[in-house]
Amino acid sequence: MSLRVFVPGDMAAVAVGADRVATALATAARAAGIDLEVVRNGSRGLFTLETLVEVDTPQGRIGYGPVDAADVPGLVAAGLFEGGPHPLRLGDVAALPFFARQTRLTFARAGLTDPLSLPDYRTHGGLKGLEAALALTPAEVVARVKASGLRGRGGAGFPTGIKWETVLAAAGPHKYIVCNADEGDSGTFADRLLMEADPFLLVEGMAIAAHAVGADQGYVYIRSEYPFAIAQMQAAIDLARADGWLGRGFDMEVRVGAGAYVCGEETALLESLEGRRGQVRAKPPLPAHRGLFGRPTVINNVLSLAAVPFILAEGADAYQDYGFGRSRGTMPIQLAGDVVNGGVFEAPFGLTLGELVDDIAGGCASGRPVRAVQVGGPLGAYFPRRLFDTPFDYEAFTARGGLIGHGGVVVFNDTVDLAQQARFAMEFCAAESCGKCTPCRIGSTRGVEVIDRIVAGEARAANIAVLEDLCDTMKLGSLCALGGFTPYPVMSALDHFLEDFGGADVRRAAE
Amino acid sequence: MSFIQETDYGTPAVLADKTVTLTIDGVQVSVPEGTSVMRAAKELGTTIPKLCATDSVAAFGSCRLCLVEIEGRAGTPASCTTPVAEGMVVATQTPKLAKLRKGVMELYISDHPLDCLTCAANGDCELQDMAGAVGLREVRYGYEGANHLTAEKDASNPYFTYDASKCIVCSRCVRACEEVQGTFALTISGRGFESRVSPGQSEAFMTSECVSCGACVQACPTATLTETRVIEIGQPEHSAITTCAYCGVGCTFKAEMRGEELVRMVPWKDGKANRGHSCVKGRFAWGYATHRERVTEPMIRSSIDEPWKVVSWDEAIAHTASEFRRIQARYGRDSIGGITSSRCTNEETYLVQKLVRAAFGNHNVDTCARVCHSPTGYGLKTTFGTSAGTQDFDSVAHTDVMVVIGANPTDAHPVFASRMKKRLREGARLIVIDPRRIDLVRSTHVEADHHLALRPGTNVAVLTAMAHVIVTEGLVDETYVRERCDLQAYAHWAEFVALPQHSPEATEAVTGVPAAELRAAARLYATGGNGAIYYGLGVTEHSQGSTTVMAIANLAMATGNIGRPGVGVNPLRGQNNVQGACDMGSFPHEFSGYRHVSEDETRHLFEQAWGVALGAEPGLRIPNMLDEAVAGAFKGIYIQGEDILQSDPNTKHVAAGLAAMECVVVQDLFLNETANYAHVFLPGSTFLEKVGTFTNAERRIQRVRRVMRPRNGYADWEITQRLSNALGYPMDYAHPSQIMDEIARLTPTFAGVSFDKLDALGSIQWPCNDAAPEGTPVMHIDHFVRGKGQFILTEYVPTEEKVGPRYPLLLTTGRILSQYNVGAQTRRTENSRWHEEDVLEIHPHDAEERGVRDGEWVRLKSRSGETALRAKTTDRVAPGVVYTTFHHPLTQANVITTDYSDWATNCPEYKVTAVQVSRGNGPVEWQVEYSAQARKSRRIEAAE
Amino acid sequence: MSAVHATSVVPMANQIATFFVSQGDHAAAVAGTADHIKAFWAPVMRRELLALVDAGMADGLSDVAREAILRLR
Amino acid sequence: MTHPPDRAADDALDTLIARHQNRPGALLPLLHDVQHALGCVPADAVPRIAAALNLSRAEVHGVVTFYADFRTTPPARRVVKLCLAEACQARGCHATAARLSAATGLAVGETSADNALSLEPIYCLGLCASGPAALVDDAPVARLEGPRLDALIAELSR
Repeated sequence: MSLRVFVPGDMAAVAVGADRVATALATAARAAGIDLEVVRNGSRGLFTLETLVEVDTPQGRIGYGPVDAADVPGLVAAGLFEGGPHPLRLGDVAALPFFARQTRLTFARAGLTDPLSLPDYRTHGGLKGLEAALALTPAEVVARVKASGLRGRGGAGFPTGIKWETVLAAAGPHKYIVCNADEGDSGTFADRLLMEADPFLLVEGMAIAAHAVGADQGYVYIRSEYPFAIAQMQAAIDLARADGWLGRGFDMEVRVGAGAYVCGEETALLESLEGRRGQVRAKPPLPAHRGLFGRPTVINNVLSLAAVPFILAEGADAYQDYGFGRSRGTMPIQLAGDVVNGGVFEAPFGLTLGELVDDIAGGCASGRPVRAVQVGGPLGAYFPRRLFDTPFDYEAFTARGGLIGHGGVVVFNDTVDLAQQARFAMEFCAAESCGKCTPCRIGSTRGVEVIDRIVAGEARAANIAVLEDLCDTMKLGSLCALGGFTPYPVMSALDHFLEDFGGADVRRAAE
Repeated sequence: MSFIQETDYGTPAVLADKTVTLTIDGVQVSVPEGTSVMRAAKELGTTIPKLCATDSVAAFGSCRLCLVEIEGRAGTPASCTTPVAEGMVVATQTPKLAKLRKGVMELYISDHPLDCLTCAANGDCELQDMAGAVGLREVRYGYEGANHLTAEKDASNPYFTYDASKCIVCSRCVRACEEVQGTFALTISGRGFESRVSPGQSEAFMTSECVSCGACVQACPTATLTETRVIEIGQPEHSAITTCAYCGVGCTFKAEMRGEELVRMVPWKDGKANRGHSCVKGRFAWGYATHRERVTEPMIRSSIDEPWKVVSWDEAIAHTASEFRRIQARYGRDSIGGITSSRCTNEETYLVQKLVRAAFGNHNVDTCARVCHSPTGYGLKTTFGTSAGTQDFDSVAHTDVMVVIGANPTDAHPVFASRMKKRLREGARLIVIDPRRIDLVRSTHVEADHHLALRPGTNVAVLTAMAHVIVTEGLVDETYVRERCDLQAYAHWAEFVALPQHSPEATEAVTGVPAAELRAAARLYATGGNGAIYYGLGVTEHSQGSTTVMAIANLAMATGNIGRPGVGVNPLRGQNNVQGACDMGSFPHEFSGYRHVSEDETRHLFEQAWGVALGAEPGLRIPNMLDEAVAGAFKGIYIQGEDILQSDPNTKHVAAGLAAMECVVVQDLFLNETANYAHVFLPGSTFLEKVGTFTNAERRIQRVRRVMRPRNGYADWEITQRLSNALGYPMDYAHPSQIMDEIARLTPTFAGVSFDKLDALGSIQWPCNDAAPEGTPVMHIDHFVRGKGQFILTEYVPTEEKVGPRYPLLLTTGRILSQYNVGAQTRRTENSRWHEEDVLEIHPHDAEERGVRDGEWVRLKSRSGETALRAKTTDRVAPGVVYTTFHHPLTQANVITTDYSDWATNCPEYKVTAVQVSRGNGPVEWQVEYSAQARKSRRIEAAE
Repeated sequence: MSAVHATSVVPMANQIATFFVSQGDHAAAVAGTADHIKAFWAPVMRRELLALVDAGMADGLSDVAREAILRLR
Repeated sequence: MTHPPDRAADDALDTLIARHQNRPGALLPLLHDVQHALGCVPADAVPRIAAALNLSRAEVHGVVTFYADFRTTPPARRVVKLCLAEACQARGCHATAARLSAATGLAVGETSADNALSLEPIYCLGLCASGPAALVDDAPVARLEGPRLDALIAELSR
């Protein structure tokens, strides 16, 4: 039997040289006459460790990281293939505190398995959810998902089971399952990780959804910025079809976005899938009634669909037992920006922001103090340290003028200029606005201009008042969350970091 | 006259059985379920500010001015996209909403020129209105930021200008182009702040796919898309509702005026034929009314070689009367006749046929329907009992399978075509039976399920084969046939069509239609739900035109597709009042209401009313008149508003007939081609100058209202009346309504029609009488007018016009969107920019065989004559088939067409002519000579 | 009689006869043709066709059309 | 009229159209493949794409201009897409951008006159814990600072 080493094929690992590491290992093994099998697993999700090399040894799987190709000769010399000692040796990766403190329901297999090995998938509990679902009636499946308390992981937090119930009740010769894998929020990468590390899980989740509502076709809409995920999902779908659990009454395909953040909004995504400009549709009608190609459509985020197999396999209660308040189950939180431990941290809802930033993420990698944290992507508020007691939970964040969105936490050190971050929020909105509704189309551009005037010291107090009015207009008047939530980072910057706008007294002067 | 304002309800009306009651600003209102909050408010008289919403297109929700607060709902939903709900409590004006709306308006105006005072839309601008409505007083963003104020104007379209600097990107134009017109010529390019309305690929309107229907202009809430005429002369001050004088759709327009100057024609939302839509002709091509070539004074001459002499009306009328009386005295009572015009009103048409029957004392009256839809009259009367289409246009919204035979609606009936396309986009299926790949076969978001590209002249074989499939595959709606049709005739017919020689496989060699395709089409029509057949002159203008109409009727009866909304047999009428002209008794064998002159009771009724004796035998039809003229027995003719020289087949024969007459009287707007052979020219009036009614293809009688005085001094009916009086037969109508009253008295199907009722109801579809006081949208509902539906055997008889070595190709003719018939009107407008000359469509194979390249001159020759025009190579036509239009007198396509005609009605066989095409190098001798002769004939003697 | 008539009324009558022949037996065809001509032709045209028949100048006239026009004399 | 390369492009377009024509919502997949094959979506491909999918030219144009990915002219020979979104900002992407600009003479969003290099912004590659991140000729690069940035700059200036 050959010796197995695991070198992640994940985009983040490849971006730091994983391919070169894999090649170097193979070369070294050949030179040493070792029959080596290099498994390109998914990343375990702590990107600080990439490239993380793991070796199957009699004493278990031993990790080394972060490994650079240049480190390989030394590592081999130190006995890497036998799990030998080295400064980069991490031992049992799962036992590292970052992993040990997690509750991995959705990401249970991430980094452990060969993502495109169906036997591996089955060995690690794959397809149990689908098998359980197929033994139930559609209505029973829906009931179970409802009972689990699963809420949409895309940001809005709408109960998944209720969405499914609506589509199940809708009549129609065709229904669709659409997976929103247009993960465009900066600071989020859980969808990407899942699709790269465990693509069958998403296929399984969609197959369960299809059975639950009577859909015959599924689409995974992946942003073009994720080429690895696109390839991985395509391969997984082909394998699943060849294996026979896809393609019989339900089939699916990957569709690729084209550089439009707004297509993460579900109705814009549907427009895009239909081959049109990704402009937001007015609701009603809801996609559940008239969605893709005018048919009843379930549209769910990757993480929502990926949570479903566990619920079916282990029961609604098993899932429901985790969580906090109305936020049930686990949330894959993504720690990003200036952090020591950057990656996916799956845990039940309820940890405080401070725990996540200081404790789990380990503070700033730069060694500087944390000044602000943006939670929930470009539309999320900037939180100052004094709000770090906020528990990670949909309602708690909303209560403090924020949102958890897709679970991205971006940490900024004390060099950050929040006026510039506010400006960027408007600039990003202007760059990504679909152009349909007026507050977003014109307002975002005006927002950039007004902030520039404030920063330049032009009639600061008056212009801050204009900016506040503009934020109000955008928040209440916009058609979708892009224009509607862009004011959140802007207003939070004003509320908590007013000094960055030219002195703390400017606002008082305006009043 | 005052300026008529339409109410914009913001979102389209919803038809629903259930009614929902809600409270808006404390007032209860009940509206159909599915209605928007915005529309419900408008029903109450409450106007919610809006910019992107208008009731001609679906709600879009982009402008964010119409936001409201709803009790129990979070946020501020848009009232345009929010449907009403039972018990809903809505507030449309709150401090929060006021601030929000002002904030949105402030953003709009921050990227809009502040030139209201000099703007073409000043006073007619929704943006201006909304800025006022929300109380915007300042724009705190200043004007130094990003903007589009220097965007360039696109004035490429002759009728409207696109001023991008004034665009608020509400997408109303884009949506109107898509939803109303169905062309999809507009999009938004870019995104975010850079979103811009883009014709085609960000190009000029004229080079884009735009068909200049005006829907975008109509939808635009600002000055961005404005009629060039409004830019030039300013806003109108009064208006009148009237009916378009182009095709048989019969669109209602609001003519907007300044004094007697027409500023613009705006499609009228309550027009039941067009529902607020228009095409490039009706909307924009009315400039001919004031064209410099318009003749406004009567003229006479003793010979066609002489120049015209301008005379007084008295002299012209007296001269005409004396000539007619002289001819009758010398050649007999039957030696003169008249032609009524399908362009004129019902009242005028009625008067001309009355003139012929009562004052001329014969039945020698005919109308241009002779050359277009006379087979429809014969065929539908024989099978159903009424010489008219069975449905209203609204019916198409309930159609599941459309069959379009020998019609090209997107070019010839564009406004109705848009309604067809809308239904097709909703999922209705489509079968096209046409030798040519018309646009409906495949155009943006519309695709025919089956295109039976038959060889010209084989309609009957194809339709009988379809009947064969329906009968032999057991697809007949037997219950319907049993209850509604003559069973003996049905059995006879079923046996006939079931014969093996009528199978698609047997007829394939003749028709060129693959049998499998034909079978599939027949099955679809028979089993696809509500099946509606729409047809045009590609059905009637054949030697078997009447047989084809009856074959269509057979199919509809066999499948139970007559007598309810969504089905039927629907001729698409070519001219605005061709239905009316036929209704009014313009045919030589019929009085008004399609009653034969031999019916004693009817004849006695007219004799009594008119105080004259009337003959019991039919008079001459147009081709018979021309034959008799050539033979020397027919010597004088009164032609109102028709250019038979250009429009009728075999031009040389027509010319010979006219040349043989001693008194040809042409009453028209222009010195048309026929006038080259005329001795008296009586200037006519345009539809803008007269009062009366037109009847469209759906039997809808609609008012024509005067918006300016006749430039020639008289409406056409007044001229006819003067002529009649001069002939010694007194007529003393003071107003066209009195003529309609006489029509109603003498015509059972019009018994309930009057101007007063038309004004009250807007329009009326005949029959309108005691049994149907408000008219009849759908006919034959419980039983056929004739009693039992009559199946007729339809044996295919090939036309005698055959291809051979000398004339190996088949020519078929038709119409193009921008031009209209002989072009007398459209050629005198900017519409010629789209179609400057007739061209010959020829398949690339046929072209290559002849060494002909795209754009080159070719000679087109048949046994009747020869002409030359430019070639356009295209695979729209099949190999072996060539196609042209007949809009331009220089081409004179009818020099080529033959005198073969429909067996029953003499409707000419325009659609099949064997021709040869060869390379040419410019106009042929005949064309050069004709042009010279026409010039000579149009000379007018200088006034002394 | 001019040549115009021989080339118009004769083929016209034949066309009508052809249609009615396809509808049923000979007698019905003659009757149908005669009725149609009576209903739609001006008397002068009937007279011309009869004159052609009488003059032996209607060679191309079909049997049914001939019988029909003679019936209308 | 028909230079050999045009004919090859025409053939490629025909093949791609045939591959996608009958898929529901075919436009985006087709445009992606066209851009992949031809380097861009040229204006003269739009009428053919429109005709094949039974869309108007305007509709296709609207789609092409909406999405940042689609370009109407061929790309530079080398393209660096640098992530400028918040997580990379927090990790110093502006410093990286400044260094790249200084080294190449191009601001982010610019292309060199000889079409050799484009420096483009991109918003998030999902490498948010390893920023600054970029796509260099479509290959992902993370922690683009220090020696790795030095290496990239050296490579780009060759």
